Amino acid sequence: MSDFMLKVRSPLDGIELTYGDVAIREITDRDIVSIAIPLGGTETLSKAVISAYQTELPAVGRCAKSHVDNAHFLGMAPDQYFIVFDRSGSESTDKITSKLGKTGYFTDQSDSWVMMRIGGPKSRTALERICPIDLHPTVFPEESVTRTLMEHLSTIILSEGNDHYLLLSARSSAGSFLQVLQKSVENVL
Amino acid sequence: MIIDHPLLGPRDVSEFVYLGDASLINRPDSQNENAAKHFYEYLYLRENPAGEHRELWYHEHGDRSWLVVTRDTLTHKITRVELARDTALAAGRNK
Amino acid sequence: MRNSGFKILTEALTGNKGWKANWRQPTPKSAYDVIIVGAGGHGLATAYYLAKEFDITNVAVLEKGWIGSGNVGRNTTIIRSNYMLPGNEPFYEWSMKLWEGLEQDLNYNVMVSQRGILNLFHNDPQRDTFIRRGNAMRLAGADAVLLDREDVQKMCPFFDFNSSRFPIKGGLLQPRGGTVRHDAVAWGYARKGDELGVDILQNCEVQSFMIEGGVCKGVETTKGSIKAKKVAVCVAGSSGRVMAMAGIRVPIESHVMQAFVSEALKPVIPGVVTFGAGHFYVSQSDKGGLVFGGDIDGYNSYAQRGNLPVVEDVCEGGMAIMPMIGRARILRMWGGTVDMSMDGSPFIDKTHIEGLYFNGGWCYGGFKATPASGWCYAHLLANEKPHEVASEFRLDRFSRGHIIDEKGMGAQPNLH
Amino acid sequence: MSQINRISGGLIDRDKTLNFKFDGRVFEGHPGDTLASALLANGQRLVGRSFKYHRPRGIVTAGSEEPNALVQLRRGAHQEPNTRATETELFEGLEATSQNHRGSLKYDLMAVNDLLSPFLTAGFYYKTFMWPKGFWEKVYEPAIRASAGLGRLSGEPDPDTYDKGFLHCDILIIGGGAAGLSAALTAGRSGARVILAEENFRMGGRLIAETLELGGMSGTEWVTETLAELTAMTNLRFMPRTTVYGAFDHGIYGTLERMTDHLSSNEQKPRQVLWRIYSKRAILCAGATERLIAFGNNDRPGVMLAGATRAYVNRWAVTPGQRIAIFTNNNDGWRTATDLTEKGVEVTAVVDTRDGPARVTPSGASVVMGGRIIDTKGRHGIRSLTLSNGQTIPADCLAVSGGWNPNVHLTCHQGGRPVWRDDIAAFTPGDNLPVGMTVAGAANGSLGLAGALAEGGKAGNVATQDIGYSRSNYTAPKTEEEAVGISAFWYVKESRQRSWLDLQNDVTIKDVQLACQEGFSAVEHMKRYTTLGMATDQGKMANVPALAVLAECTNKSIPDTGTTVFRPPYSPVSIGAFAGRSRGNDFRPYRLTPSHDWAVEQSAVFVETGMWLRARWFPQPGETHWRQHVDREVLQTRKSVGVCDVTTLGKIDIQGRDAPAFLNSVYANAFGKLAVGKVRYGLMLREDGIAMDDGTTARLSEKRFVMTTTTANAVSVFRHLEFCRQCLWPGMDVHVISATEQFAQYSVAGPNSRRLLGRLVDPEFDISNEAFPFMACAEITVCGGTPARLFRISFSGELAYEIAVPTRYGDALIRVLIAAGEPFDVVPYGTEALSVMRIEKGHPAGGELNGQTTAHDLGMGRLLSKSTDYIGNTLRQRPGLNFEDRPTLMGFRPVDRSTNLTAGAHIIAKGKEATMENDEGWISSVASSPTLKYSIGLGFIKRGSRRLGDVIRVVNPLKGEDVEAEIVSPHFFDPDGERLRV
Repeated sequence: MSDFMLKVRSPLDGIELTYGDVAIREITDRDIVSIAIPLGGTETLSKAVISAYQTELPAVGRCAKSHVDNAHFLGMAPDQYFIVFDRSGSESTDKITSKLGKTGYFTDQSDSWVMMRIGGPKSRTALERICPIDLHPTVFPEESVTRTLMEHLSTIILSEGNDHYLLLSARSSAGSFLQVLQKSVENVL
Repeated sequence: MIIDHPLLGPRDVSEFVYLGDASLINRPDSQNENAAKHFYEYLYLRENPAGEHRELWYHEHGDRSWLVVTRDTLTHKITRVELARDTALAAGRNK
Repeated sequence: MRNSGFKILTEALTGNKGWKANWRQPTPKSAYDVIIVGAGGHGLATAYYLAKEFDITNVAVLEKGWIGSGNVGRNTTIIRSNYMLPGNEPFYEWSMKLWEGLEQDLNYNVMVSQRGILNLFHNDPQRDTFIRRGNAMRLAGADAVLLDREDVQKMCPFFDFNSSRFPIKGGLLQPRGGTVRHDAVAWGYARKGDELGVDILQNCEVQSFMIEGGVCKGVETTKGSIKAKKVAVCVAGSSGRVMAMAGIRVPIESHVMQAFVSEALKPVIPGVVTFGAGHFYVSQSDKGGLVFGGDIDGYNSYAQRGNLPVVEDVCEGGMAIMPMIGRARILRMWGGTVDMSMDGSPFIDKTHIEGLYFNGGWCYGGFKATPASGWCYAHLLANEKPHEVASEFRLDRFSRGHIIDEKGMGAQPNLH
Repeated sequence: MSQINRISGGLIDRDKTLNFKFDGRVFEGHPGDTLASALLANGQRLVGRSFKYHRPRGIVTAGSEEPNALVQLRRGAHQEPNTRATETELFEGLEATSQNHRGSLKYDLMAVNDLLSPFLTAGFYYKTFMWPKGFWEKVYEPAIRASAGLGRLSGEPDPDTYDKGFLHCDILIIGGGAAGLSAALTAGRSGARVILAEENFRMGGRLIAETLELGGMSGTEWVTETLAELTAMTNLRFMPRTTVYGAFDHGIYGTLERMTDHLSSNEQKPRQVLWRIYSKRAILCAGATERLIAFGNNDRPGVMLAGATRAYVNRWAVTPGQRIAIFTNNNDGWRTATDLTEKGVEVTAVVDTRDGPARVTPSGASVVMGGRIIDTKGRHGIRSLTLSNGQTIPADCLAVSGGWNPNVHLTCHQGGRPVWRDDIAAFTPGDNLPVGMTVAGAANGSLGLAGALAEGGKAGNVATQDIGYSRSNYTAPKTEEEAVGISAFWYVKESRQRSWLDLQNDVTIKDVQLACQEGFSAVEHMKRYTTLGMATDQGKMANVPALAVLAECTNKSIPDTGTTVFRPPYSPVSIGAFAGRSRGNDFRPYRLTPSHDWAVEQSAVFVETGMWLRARWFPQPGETHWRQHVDREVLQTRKSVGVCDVTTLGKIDIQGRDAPAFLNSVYANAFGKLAVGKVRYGLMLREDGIAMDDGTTARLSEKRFVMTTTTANAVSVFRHLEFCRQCLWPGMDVHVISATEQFAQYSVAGPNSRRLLGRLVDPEFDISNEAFPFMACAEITVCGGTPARLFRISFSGELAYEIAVPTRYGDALIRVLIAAGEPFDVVPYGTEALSVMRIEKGHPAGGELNGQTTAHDLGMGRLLSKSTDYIGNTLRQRPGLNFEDRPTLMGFRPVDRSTNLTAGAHIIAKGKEATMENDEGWISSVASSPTLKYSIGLGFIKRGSRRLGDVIRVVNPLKGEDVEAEIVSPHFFDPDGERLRV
């Protein structure tokens, strides 16, 4: 047995910030796995997802929720989904393999991103300063998801409804991304 | 500019990276006896019309799709946007 | 009519009534020895050198609009010869030498202002590339000086040396680089060419080439057909369109390049400065405007206008190195069509059609090349062989693999 | 006395007084004032000097077209040059100074230029300053430069912040005057998402500057009532102090909102916000700009636009003078007379260029129909006017109305060309408008109020219906329509004095005529030769009259002479706003490695590599020079073991049935037969045959590989792979996804690296040389079950590994590696030591893979796959990439081992002159090798491989270096790779 232990660190050490009625919080208890569809394997994967998660795979740009592991399937690209789910003891891809078998190509993305939630009445006004996507609820309703560019950072944004958004940005630039978010909120308060 | 992504709707051009003439999809057969000439023309003599142009854009800060965009180089008006993969398959590039 | 201080004095005292038109407005002859298509800087320079250096004066320069209405009329006026590759550097250095004598040569003050061009570097690999380039310049007889951070600080104390994301480590300075009053270049060449007998035909658009049996015998224009022994195309920005009329595809894409000028400010910037960790270069005009630009927009376009992402990117670069310009305002922005070649280098060459010649592909660096381009094109037209400093600017270089790619970007025009 | 010109009424808050300074003098004004209105209220007529002749100048307009009243606003680092007093909202403590004079504003030494004006005609500088050669740069130009420019930058970093933003709407309405408000009513009532942007701080446009009645209300009352309805709409966003400066492709409008410019202090909030507004439709209601008539000395302080005069009187309760004369070629001048008289201001004369009866006769005023003003008197402000009939009229202000130019600027931004309308003597929007744009009101040439109200309302309805909303009810309020009645009149021919067209750049009628005489008769030539229209006002007032003068010179009509098109921005926009937050440390994001915090704790010195910050070296106490850090790190690694964070290398997860075939096609060397559990070096070419990138690719399972790329090319290689996958071989079952951020990856190098790792790797994994040889890879666990990947690869030339763990363990792993390495005196090493070791081993990196070199140039010709097609295989065979003389990669070492080589130096044969003809190559990378104890270099030299042992010169003219060096193998250290395999 090794004499050494490896401790886990999240990108922003689980930061939580509140500005008036806008709150920013790092989410640290969710895993992300990319699922790529093997050529010609859409149906097989789709069936596996329905049987394991009781949900249909979403269209690109949409999110489908499952009560199993509190999983969210994000339609990222024509042949790719992200599944975001509650972290458990086992390795993330093992967990997905245990559910979906070999119906997709799985890649762990849990450590590739910093995951932030921004919420509160002025959160959309704050995001207006950095997000080129129209976040108006008629255009980007709850469970819409997409990747875009915010202040030079490629960022995935998911509408959780009611002025709440989940943001995923590259882990290595998590500090810069946090500053971007903070500045946006400060500038509109 | 705004590119109306076939799956994601209108998106700002700053999310995309430009490559150029969509005929870059039509990579020549290297086994052809005139391969050198074909590759030269393929890579260097690209379409450059003053008018409608079919061109490749990559949605780098989006869904990572390569798109074939039909755009007028005089007015920048975009009339068609397709997934390049579909275009390539339609052109018979399935291996 | 010679320009001189005395002439100005006498004219001033007599109500400035004696100034004459700088060029005639001739009607086209039916035939010329040489027709140059395009009265931009390069075309007018070609005509001038044909007449002056090669005694070919039966020359017409055809222009679809007004002279100098192309890229010589909208650029950031920079001259420099800070190239690296043997195919380029001697050519641009020779151009620099021609600039240095141009005012006396033309009897016209085009305001060649050699206040220096400083390329900043921000890391060691960049420095090493600049050293390679600076040494290539020195080997070719040009001037180049490597500056360290302290040298740069003395020269431009207003740079952001403290909080910048990519700290300035030094720069490569070409003291002889600088700026030239761009419009005046077209006017000076036109005036002198006209004096030597060249016909400048404005509002005369070429509609087709007369090509018979593989030989080009003239052009059809909006002012009728005009014959010529040689037709020399020189229409950077429209190269693809014009050469298509001759059935020739050229390895060029047309892109939009934006440039910007600020409101007039008291002098602050010593020469030309370029940022090495983003897209920004700037100089200050004699009127006080900051003249600056950056990268091309990056997509094929003939629309002569750009879009916001590049505007913002350029200004970000500006603020990154000189945050004092934040409160200066952009007065005007414009976009010109530039010929982007497949390796970032130009062409001065014959075509496979006898009697038809091509000059183009200058990317966004054509202005500084104007004198040498004119001279070398005239040389090619007069002698049927390339001038030694322009011998690599061949149309067939890609099929032969003799690429002149200063930046190492490959066959992707928007990256040069 | 304070505010001597303040009169009754107006939209100012008299209950509050604001103090401000102009040129050091203290003045008072009120909220609602602009700097211009407050200066006028205090009787300050002289406010600046012109550009060329340094003529005294006063306020001419009441808006963004102002050419004269440009001031330096605020102080110190906050100072803002060329700020229009007419747009500057007054705030408590405002400080402004006048510009462009030497000595005081009143006694400007540079005014001598005015006396020299016969010599300083249009384009004079092109004709002189050429003798003697060399004097231009040393004498003339510096003198000219010294007097260039108007305002002054502080020279200090702009202390304010800026922000950007993105707004989306169905309909963008540009301009909040009569037309814009009407459009907002119909568009807003339909339920569409509407943005109403108004340049001024107060909505209403001319409605609040005139005394017109509509619907039985005053203009101001109607505006108030309308705003009440509009502000109640949740679907409408109001944006005062917001200039739409440009119309860009596909309905995108560049917009600047001034957030805190009108406040004494911005309280750390952004000064301005640059919005990108995405609209489905846009309605341009930008109004019109009045223009002057040119006549002798028409540039003196006190000469003002008639419409501006009314605005000052009606909106700001300020009279620009005590005795005002009027000069007009249309009915607007008469309206000015009426408004002034009603406010009790003395009107001394109304001079109308038209014949016919006087419309009204203000008491005590001379009315001259068919009249011409030929001159004005008064050095620092007019005192009187002289008419062509010899009459002299006393006046301290002259209100001039030369007709109105519709503000068509934005209609031109995408190639639209305005068309001439004789009836209003002005250009109006042509076709080819930006997609989705319509124009209403004065901007459309409908100069009357009724037209503006009706067109605006209609435009709102049309736009909403266009995009699927229903029409809303709207009846334009009734108003008294009055025709403009303009009779084009551009300049007074009888004037013998200079008559100004472009006030700021000092372009006169004579300059335009001279340009024409000299052959510059094309509009663009004239403008460029005279500089007309190139000042900060962009010729908003000057362009059309100049065109009229030019038309006369060339005997053409105005439309035949040309038109005047506008480019963005509509009015100047600060560079800071365009940059937004991207400046200083925020210019670009920082990417930090997993060991960053730990490295900071070790006092590491960092270096920017792309967006990344990487540890360059780790200084130790007692070391004074970076070479000491680097030498120690290299020697200790080679002696025992070193650790380096290599996370920044791109990592791409490649999966699929066709992954091997895919790799075979994107790499120039064969990959199809790479065994599971093995790693191979890969060289990738561009299609043109030039080396693109290199790295190692490991096969983790039958269908899964992990590719590494260089740090610099991680993004472009990934894009390239996606291109290959989607566009070239869409039938392949292969997927790529970036895993760069997923793993923290450390190189553990040196003879003791295995022993170090042995303390971490869980015992069930055998990493002995036999079980895990050079170029092996495996998925393992470390430290009691943490998943990891282990690769036995080496960049340093030592027995070495790269170990990768999910990034969440990255911080912990570096600490563990250092702790576990303690018995071996492990050393962390930075990028510099990494680079030294790779040069000692002759591995190519950025200096060699520079986009100009081929596999052959890099000495990797033998690596190329022979059997398969791959990217670059055809075009790499072109003769120009294979001729004998091409420089190839070799090693170099100085003959005199105590001398140093310099990267970037060139190679010249001994005895030859250092010229470009004799140039044989260059040095691409150098290192001071602590292992070999002398300077070594990699470089490219013609026929390199056949010149082993030759001595050449490495010259560096930039530094005056000329060093003899020997050509050697690039593999300086352990050329047979024995240390890798132990």
